[in-house]
Amino acid sequence: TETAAGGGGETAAAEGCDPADVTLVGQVRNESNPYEASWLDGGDAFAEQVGLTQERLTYDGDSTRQQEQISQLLAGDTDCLVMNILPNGDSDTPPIVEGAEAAGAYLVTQWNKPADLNVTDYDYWLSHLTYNGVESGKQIGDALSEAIGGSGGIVALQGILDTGAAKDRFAGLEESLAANPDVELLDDQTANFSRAEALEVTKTLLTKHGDDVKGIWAANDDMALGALEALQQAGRDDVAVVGIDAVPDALTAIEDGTMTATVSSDGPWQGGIGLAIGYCVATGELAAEDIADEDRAWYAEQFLIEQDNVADFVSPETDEADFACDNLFSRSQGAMS
Amino acid sequence: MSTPVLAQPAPDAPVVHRPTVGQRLTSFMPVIALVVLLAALTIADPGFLTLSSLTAAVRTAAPLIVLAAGATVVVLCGGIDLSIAALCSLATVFFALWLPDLGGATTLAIIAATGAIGALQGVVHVLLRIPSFIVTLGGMSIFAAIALVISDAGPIPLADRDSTKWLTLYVAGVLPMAFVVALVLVAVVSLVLKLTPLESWVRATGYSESAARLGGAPVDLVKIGAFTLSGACAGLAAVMLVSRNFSGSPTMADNLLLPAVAAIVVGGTAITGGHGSLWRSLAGALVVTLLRVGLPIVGVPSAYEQILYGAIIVAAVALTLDRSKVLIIK
Amino acid sequence: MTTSPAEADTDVVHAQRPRPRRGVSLMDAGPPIALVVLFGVFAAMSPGFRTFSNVQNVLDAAAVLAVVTCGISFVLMMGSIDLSAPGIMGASAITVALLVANNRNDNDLGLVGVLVAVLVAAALGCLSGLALVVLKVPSFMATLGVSAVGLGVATLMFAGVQPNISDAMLEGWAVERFLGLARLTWIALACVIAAWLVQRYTRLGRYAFAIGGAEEVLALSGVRVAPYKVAVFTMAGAFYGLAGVMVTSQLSAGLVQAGRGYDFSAITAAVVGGTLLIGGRGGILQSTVGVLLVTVLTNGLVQVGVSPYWQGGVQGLIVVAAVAAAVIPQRRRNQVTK
Amino acid sequence: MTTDLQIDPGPRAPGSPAALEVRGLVKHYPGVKALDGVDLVVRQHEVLGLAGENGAGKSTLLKALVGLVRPDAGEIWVRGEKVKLRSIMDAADHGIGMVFQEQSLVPNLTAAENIVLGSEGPGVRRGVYRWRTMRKLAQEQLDKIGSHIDPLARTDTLSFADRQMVEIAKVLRIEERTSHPPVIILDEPTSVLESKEIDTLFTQVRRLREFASVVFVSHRLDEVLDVCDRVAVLRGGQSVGEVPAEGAAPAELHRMMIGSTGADDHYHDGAAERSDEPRRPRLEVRGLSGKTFRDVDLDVHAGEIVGIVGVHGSGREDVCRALFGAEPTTAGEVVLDGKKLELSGTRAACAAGVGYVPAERKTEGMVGPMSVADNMTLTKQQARCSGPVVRPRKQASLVDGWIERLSIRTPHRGTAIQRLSGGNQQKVVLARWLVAGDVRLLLLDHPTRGLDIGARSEVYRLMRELANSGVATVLLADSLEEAIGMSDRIIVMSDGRATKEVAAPAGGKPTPLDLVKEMV
Ligand SMILES: Nc1ncnc2c1ncn2[C@@H]1O[C@H](COP(=O)(O)OP(=O)(O)OP(=O)(O)O)[C@@H](O)[C@H]1O
Ligand SMILES: Nc1ncnc2c1ncn2[C@@H]1O[C@H](COP(=O)(O)OP(=O)(O)OP(=O)(O)O)[C@@H](O)[C@H]1O
Ligand SMILES: O[C@@H]1[C@@H](O)[C@H](O)OC[C@H]1O
Ligand SMILES: [Mg+2]
Ligand SMILES: [Mg+2]
Repeated sequence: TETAAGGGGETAAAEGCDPADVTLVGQVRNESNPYEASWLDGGDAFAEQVGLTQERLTYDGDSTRQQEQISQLLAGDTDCLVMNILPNGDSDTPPIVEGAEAAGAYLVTQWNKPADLNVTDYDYWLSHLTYNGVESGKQIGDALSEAIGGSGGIVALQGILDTGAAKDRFAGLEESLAANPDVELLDDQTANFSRAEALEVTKTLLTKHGDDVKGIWAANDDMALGALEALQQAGRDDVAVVGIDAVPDALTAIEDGTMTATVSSDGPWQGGIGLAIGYCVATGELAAEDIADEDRAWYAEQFLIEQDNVADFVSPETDEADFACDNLFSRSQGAMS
Repeated sequence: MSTPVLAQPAPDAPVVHRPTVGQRLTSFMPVIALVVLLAALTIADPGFLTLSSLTAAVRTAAPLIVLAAGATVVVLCGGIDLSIAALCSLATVFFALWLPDLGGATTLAIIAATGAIGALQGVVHVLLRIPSFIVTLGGMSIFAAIALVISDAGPIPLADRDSTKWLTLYVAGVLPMAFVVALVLVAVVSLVLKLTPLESWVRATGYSESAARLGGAPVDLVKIGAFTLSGACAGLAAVMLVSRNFSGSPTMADNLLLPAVAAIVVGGTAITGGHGSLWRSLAGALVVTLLRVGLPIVGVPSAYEQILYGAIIVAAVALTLDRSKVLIIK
Repeated sequence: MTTSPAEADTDVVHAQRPRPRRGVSLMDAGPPIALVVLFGVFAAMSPGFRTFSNVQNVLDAAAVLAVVTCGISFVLMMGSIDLSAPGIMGASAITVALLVANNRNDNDLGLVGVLVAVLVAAALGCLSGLALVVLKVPSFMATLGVSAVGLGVATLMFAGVQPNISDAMLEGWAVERFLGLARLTWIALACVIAAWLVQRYTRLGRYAFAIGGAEEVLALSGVRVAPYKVAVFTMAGAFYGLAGVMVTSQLSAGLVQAGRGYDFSAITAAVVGGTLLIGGRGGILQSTVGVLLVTVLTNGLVQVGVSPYWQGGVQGLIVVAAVAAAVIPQRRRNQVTK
Repeated sequence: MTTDLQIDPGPRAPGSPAALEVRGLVKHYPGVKALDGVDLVVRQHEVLGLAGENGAGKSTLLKALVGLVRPDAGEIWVRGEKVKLRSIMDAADHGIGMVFQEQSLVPNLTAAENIVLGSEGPGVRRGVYRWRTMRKLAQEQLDKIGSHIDPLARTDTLSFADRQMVEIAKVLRIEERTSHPPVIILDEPTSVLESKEIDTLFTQVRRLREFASVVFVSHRLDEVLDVCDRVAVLRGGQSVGEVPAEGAAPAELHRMMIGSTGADDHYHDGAAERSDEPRRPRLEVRGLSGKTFRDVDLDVHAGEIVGIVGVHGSGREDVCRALFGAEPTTAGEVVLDGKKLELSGTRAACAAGVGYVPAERKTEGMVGPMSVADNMTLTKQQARCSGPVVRPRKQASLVDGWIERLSIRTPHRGTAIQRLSGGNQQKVVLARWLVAGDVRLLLLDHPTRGLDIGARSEVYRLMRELANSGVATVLLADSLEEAIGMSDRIIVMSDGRATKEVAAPAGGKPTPLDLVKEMV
C-alpha cells in the first residue's frame, strides 16, 4: 500500500491510503453520559458507512489519562490513523496536536482549544470545530428573559469553571443580561455540569432567594434537569429553566412544557464528522491543502430549541450525505472568531 | 493498654539475615506483576509490545512515578498525603505564571515552593496533631481553589517552551528524559534513606510512632521532611506535566491522586506504614500506567475496562503485599 | 477492691485512678459544639440561612450523605477504609432505574426493584470484604477496585441511554413531605437510627467496634473476625445501595455518576464528627453530627455568597479548623497522629 | 529432692487421669528451638508452677496448650484422652483457658463484653445484645474473684490491676463450656501487679484449685513457691525437672533454670564506695508540676540510683516521662549538670544525655518489626554512623558486642525484635541507651518487668555498673523490694507529690513496711 504518513513535515496525504487500511479512533470522556455515548455511536455509524470499525476510547474526564492514551496510541502504527478527539479541556489540546503532528496522524478536535493555537500552523491537525458558546449562552439567556416576561430575578448554574465551554456560555449570559436590563442575576454558582450537584445547589438557591427566582439559566442540560428536579421537590412550577446540549431528556421536558429552551449540539453528527474529515484526507479524496482556512477552525450550526420546534429535533438523524467528502463543512456557521 | 500477643504466631518467615528464595521472590513481586501484565497485554494485542510503545509507556509514567515516590515516604511514616495531585496542578499554574520572570530558574523555584507548601502541611499535622488524612484533604481543596483563582480558571500557555524542552528529550535515543529523571529521583531518595539513619527513623515512625518518639527518633522532623519531599515531588511532577502539555492548568493533575496511591499500594508498600520502598512504588506506577493506557489500547471496551482495572489492581496487591511484614491488614 | 482482713497492714495501698467511664465522654463534645458555632455564625451572617425553610433544606440535603456515612462509619470503626461508594452507588442507581417503571424497558417492580438494587450493592460490598479477608488486600485497594467494578457494571447497564424513572413511589420519596421534611429525609433518619441500634445492640456492631480496638484480641478470644469484616462491608454496601436509590429518586433518573464524590465527603463527615481513621472510636451519632457539619457548611457558604471559585478552599480550611479545634483540647504530648 | 531430667508423671489413679499431659512437644522457629521435647503433667486440682529463664519456652508451651501454636511434634492429652488443639475455642471446649503474658482485652469495649467475648451465650440472642444479661453474666464472673469494678466501664478506663482481674474473670468463663474441671493457665499474671493486688490474685488462685487445675508462670520464684503445689522447670525448650513447692528454696529452682549454681542473691545492694559526694547533684528538679503531679523536687547525684515508689496513680510515671520531655509540664525547672534542661521533647532530652526505658515495652519501648540491631541503634545513631552515613560493619560489630555482653538470646542481630522473648527484648531496649556511652541520666520505668531472675540480676548488675561509671539513675521499680535493694535513696510519691525521702544506703535499708506507711 502507499503510505501517506510516516513522519511530520511531509505534506499530508499526497498519495492516500487504501480505505481498508484506515484506522478510525473516537475519544470522549466516558460512555456513561448520553451525549458522549451518542457521539461514539455516531462515529460507529460513520465507520460502518465506509466499511470500517471505530476504536472507541474513553478517559473518564481525566486529562492525564487522555494524554496517556493518545501517546500510547501514537506509539503504535500511525499510518492512516484518524482521530476524532474531544479534549478534556483547552490545555489538553496542544499536546494532542503536537503528538499527532509528530506521528503523522490525522486529527480533528472538537469543543476545546486555546484561542491562540492556530490549526493552520499544522499539517495533520485538519480541523477544529465547536459550537459558539457565547452565542448559545446568549440565545438561551434571551429565551429565558422572554419566558419570564422580560423582568425578574434569575440564577445561573455554571459548568466546570475551568472549561472554555462554561466560560463562553456564561459570557453569553452576561451579554444577554446587558440586553435585558430588567432581568437581574441574583446568584451564580457552579454545579460542575452535573445533574446531582445542580439539584443541591438549586435547592439552596431557592431557599436563599425564595420567590425572587423566576428563572434558572444552566450551562448545560444535565444541570437544567437537576434544577427541574429541585423545582419539583420545592413545589415550584413558576420557574423557567433553560440549558444547552439538547439531550433527549431535555427535549422531552421542553415538549412537556416544564423546560423552556435548549440549544442543539448534535452528538451523533459530531462523532461522525470528525472521522469523516480525517477519512477523506487520509484516503486522498480531499487534499488537506484544499481545506479552506475558515474550515480549519469553525463554528458548527446550532439551533435554539423551544416548544414550537422541538419536534424537529426529537430524533436527530445523521444524514449520510453530511459525511460525503465534498459536503463536510456544510454545517459551518463561519470561522471561529 | 499493651499490645496483646499475636493470635497466630508470626508466619514462619525465616529470621536469618540472608534472604531465602521465598523472600527474594516476595520482594520481586511488583516486578513479576508488571511482567505478567505486560505479557497479558501483548497476548491480547501482539502489536502492543514494541519499543516505541514501551518508550511511550515509561514516558507517560514519569509524573506518576514522581508523585508516588514522594507520597511513598509519607506512607512509610504512617501518614497519607491526599494533596499531591492538587498541589501538582497548582504548581503547573505557578510554573506558567512564573516562567516569564524567572526563566531557567523556574523549575527550581517550583520545586522549592511546593516543598515549602508540603512542609507547611507537615507542620500543621505535627503541631496541631490533626490526622494527615484531614490536613491534606483540606490542603487538596485549598490548593484547588488557589489554582482556580490565580489562573482565572483557565489554562495558561507557556511563554517559552525551551525551558522544559530538556524533559522531552531522549537519552540514548530511546529512554525518555522524564523517565530517567524519575529513576534518578527514586534512586537518590532510596540511597539517602538507606545510607543514613533516616530509613530507620522513617520505618520506626511508621511501625510505631510512640516507640520511635520515646526512643528519641526525631519523629516530628521526619514527618515534616516526608511531607516536604512529597510536596517537592509534586512540583517536579508538575514540571514534567507542563513540559508535555505546554501549559499550566488548575486541574491538570487532579485525577492523578488515586492512581498515585494505587501505585504505592500495588507496589506492596503497607498503607499502614513502616514496610515498603520507593522501588516498589516505581513498579507499582508502571503497573497502574499500563492498566490505564494498555487496556483501552488493546481494545477492551470502556465498561469492561473499568471492571478489569478493578479486578487487576486488587489481584496485583494480593500478589505484591508481603504479609509476613504486615500482620494485620485493615 | 477487696480488703482482706488478714493483711490489714498492706491493704491501705489503694488505687487512685481516674473514675472509670461509661457512655459518652467529653472528648465527643467537640464536633457538636463546632456544629452549633458554625450554625450560629452562618445564621448571624445570612438572613436566608436562618429561615425555617433553609433548615428543612439542610436536612433534606443531608439525607443521602447521612446514609452513605452510616455505611462507611462501620468500616472506619474497624480501622479499615472504604472508597467503593461511587461505584456501588452508580451500580445500584442504574439497577433500580432499570427495574422500576422507566423509559428503557417494561419493568415495573416498584419496591422489589429497590430491594434488588440494594442487594446488588450489598453483593458488591461483600466483594470488598472478601478481597480483604480472603486475598488479604488492604481495604483501601480492595474498595477502590470494587468501585471501578461497580462503575463498569453500571456503564454496561447504562448502555448509552439515560434510564428515567416514572415510578410514582420512588419519585414521591423525593417530593412528598411529612412534617415538613422530604420522605427521603425520614428514610435517612430511619437509617441513622437503625445503624445506631446495630452499633449499640448487635454483635456485628460491637465487634466492628472491637475490631478497630484490638483485632488480635478478638481472635484470642476465639472470635473469627473474618465473617464479621465481610458482614460489615456487605452492610456498608447495602447502605450505599440505598443511597444510590435515593439519588435516583431525587434525580428521577439513574446516573452512573450517582455516587461521585460521596467517598471522600462521607469519610470527611465521619472524621469531622470524631470517628478516628485508625478505628475503635466514634460511631454513628458522631458521624451524623459530622454529616450535619459538612452540609451546613456547604449550604452556609452558598447562602453567605462565597464566590464559587473559593468555596472548595474555604470549605477545606473550615474542615481542618474544625478538626483542629476538636483535637487541640485533648491532645497529649506523646499522642500518635497518623 | 529433685530429679533432673527425669519426669515423674506422678501416681495415676485409674479413675483420675492427669488433667493435662504433654509428651515430647516440639516447636521450632527458624533459628530457634522454642520447644525441644517438653514433657509436662498437670494434675487435677493442683497449682503447677512453671519456671524457666526468658526464652526457655514457657509461653510457647502454654500457647500450644490453648491451640495458638501448632506443635511440630508431640502429643497433648486431656484427662486421659489424646487431643489435637487447633484453636483457642478448641482448647476452651476441652476446658483449657489462658490469661496471656501481655494483656489481651479490647480496650474500647466494656469489661462485661471482654469477659464474655467469644462466648456470649445468653448475652446475645440472634446477634442482638442483651445488655442486662451480659452484665449479669460478667458480674457472676467478677463475683467469683471478688472484684468490684463496674462491668459496664470501658476497659481502657480501668487500672492495670483491674484489667488483670477482668482477664481472670474472662478465663473463668470456660467453666461454662465444659462439665469437667477446667485448666486455667496464667502466664506471668503478676508482673504488672502491686503486692496488694498480687495477694488478691493468689487468694483467687488458691480458690481456683478447689474446682480447677492451674498452671502459673512467674519470674518471681518466691511467689511461685508460695502459691504453687509443684514447680516444673524448663530450660532451652526442654523439661529439666520439677520440685514440690513445699520446703523448696528459690535458689534451688534458679539453679535448675540456669543449669548451674548461680548467684542467689537477687539484689545487689552493694554500691561502689563513693569517696566524696559531688558538690552539685547531676539532676536538680525544682517545683515540677504537670497534669498528674505537683511541686516535685528531686535531686539525683552522679552515680546514684534514686527509686521513686508510690501506688498506681501516684504520678511517678508521669514525672519520669516529663523529665524525658514526653509529658507536658506546667511549672518547674530541671537542671542537668548545671545546665537548664529543656523539656520540649524527647529529642532534646536525648541530646542532653537523658535516657528513658518505658514500662510498656511492646508499644513504647521497641519497634516490633524492626531488627534487634536497628532497635538497639535507634536512638544513638551516631554510634553506627560516620558523619551522616550509616556504616553497616560498624553497626554489626557494635550490636554483636552488646548482644554478647548482655547475653541477649537472639538468632541474629537482624532478627525482628518482636520474635524475641520479653526479657531479651528488654535487654535490647536497655542496650539502646548504652551503645553510645554518653547517657548521663537514665530514667527506668519498671526495667525488669517480665524478666527472669538471671536477666534481672544482669539488669541490676548493669544498672549498678552504670551508676558506678557516673550515670544518675531514676528507678521506678517492679516491687518495693527491688526499689529498696537497688536504690541509694527512695522518694515516696503519693497523689502527685513527693511526700517523703528515705535514705537507703547499703547496710541501712528501710523495710517495705517503712515505705508502705509513707505511700498512703
Ligand atoms: N513467633 C515466633 N517466631 C520466632 N521465634 C519465636 C516466636 N515465638 C517465640 N519464639 C522464640 O521461642 C523461644 C521461646 O519463647 P517463649 O516466649 O516461649 O519464652 P518464655 O519462656 O515465655 O520467655 P519469657 O519469660 O521472656 O516470657 C524464644 O527464643 C523466642 O525468641
Ligand atoms: N488523677 C489522674 N487523672 C488522670 N490520669 C491519671 C491520674 N493519675 C494517673 N493517671 C494516669 O495513669 C497513668 C499511670 O499513672 P502513674 O504514672 O501515676 O502510675 P505509677 O505510680 O507509675 O504506677 P505503676 O506502679 O503502675 O508504675 C498515667 O499515664 C497517668 O496519665
Ligand atoms: O454538557 C457538555 C459537557 O459535558 C462538556 O463539558 O462540554 C459541553 C457541554 O455541553
Ligand atoms: Mg513468656
Ligand atoms: Mg507506672
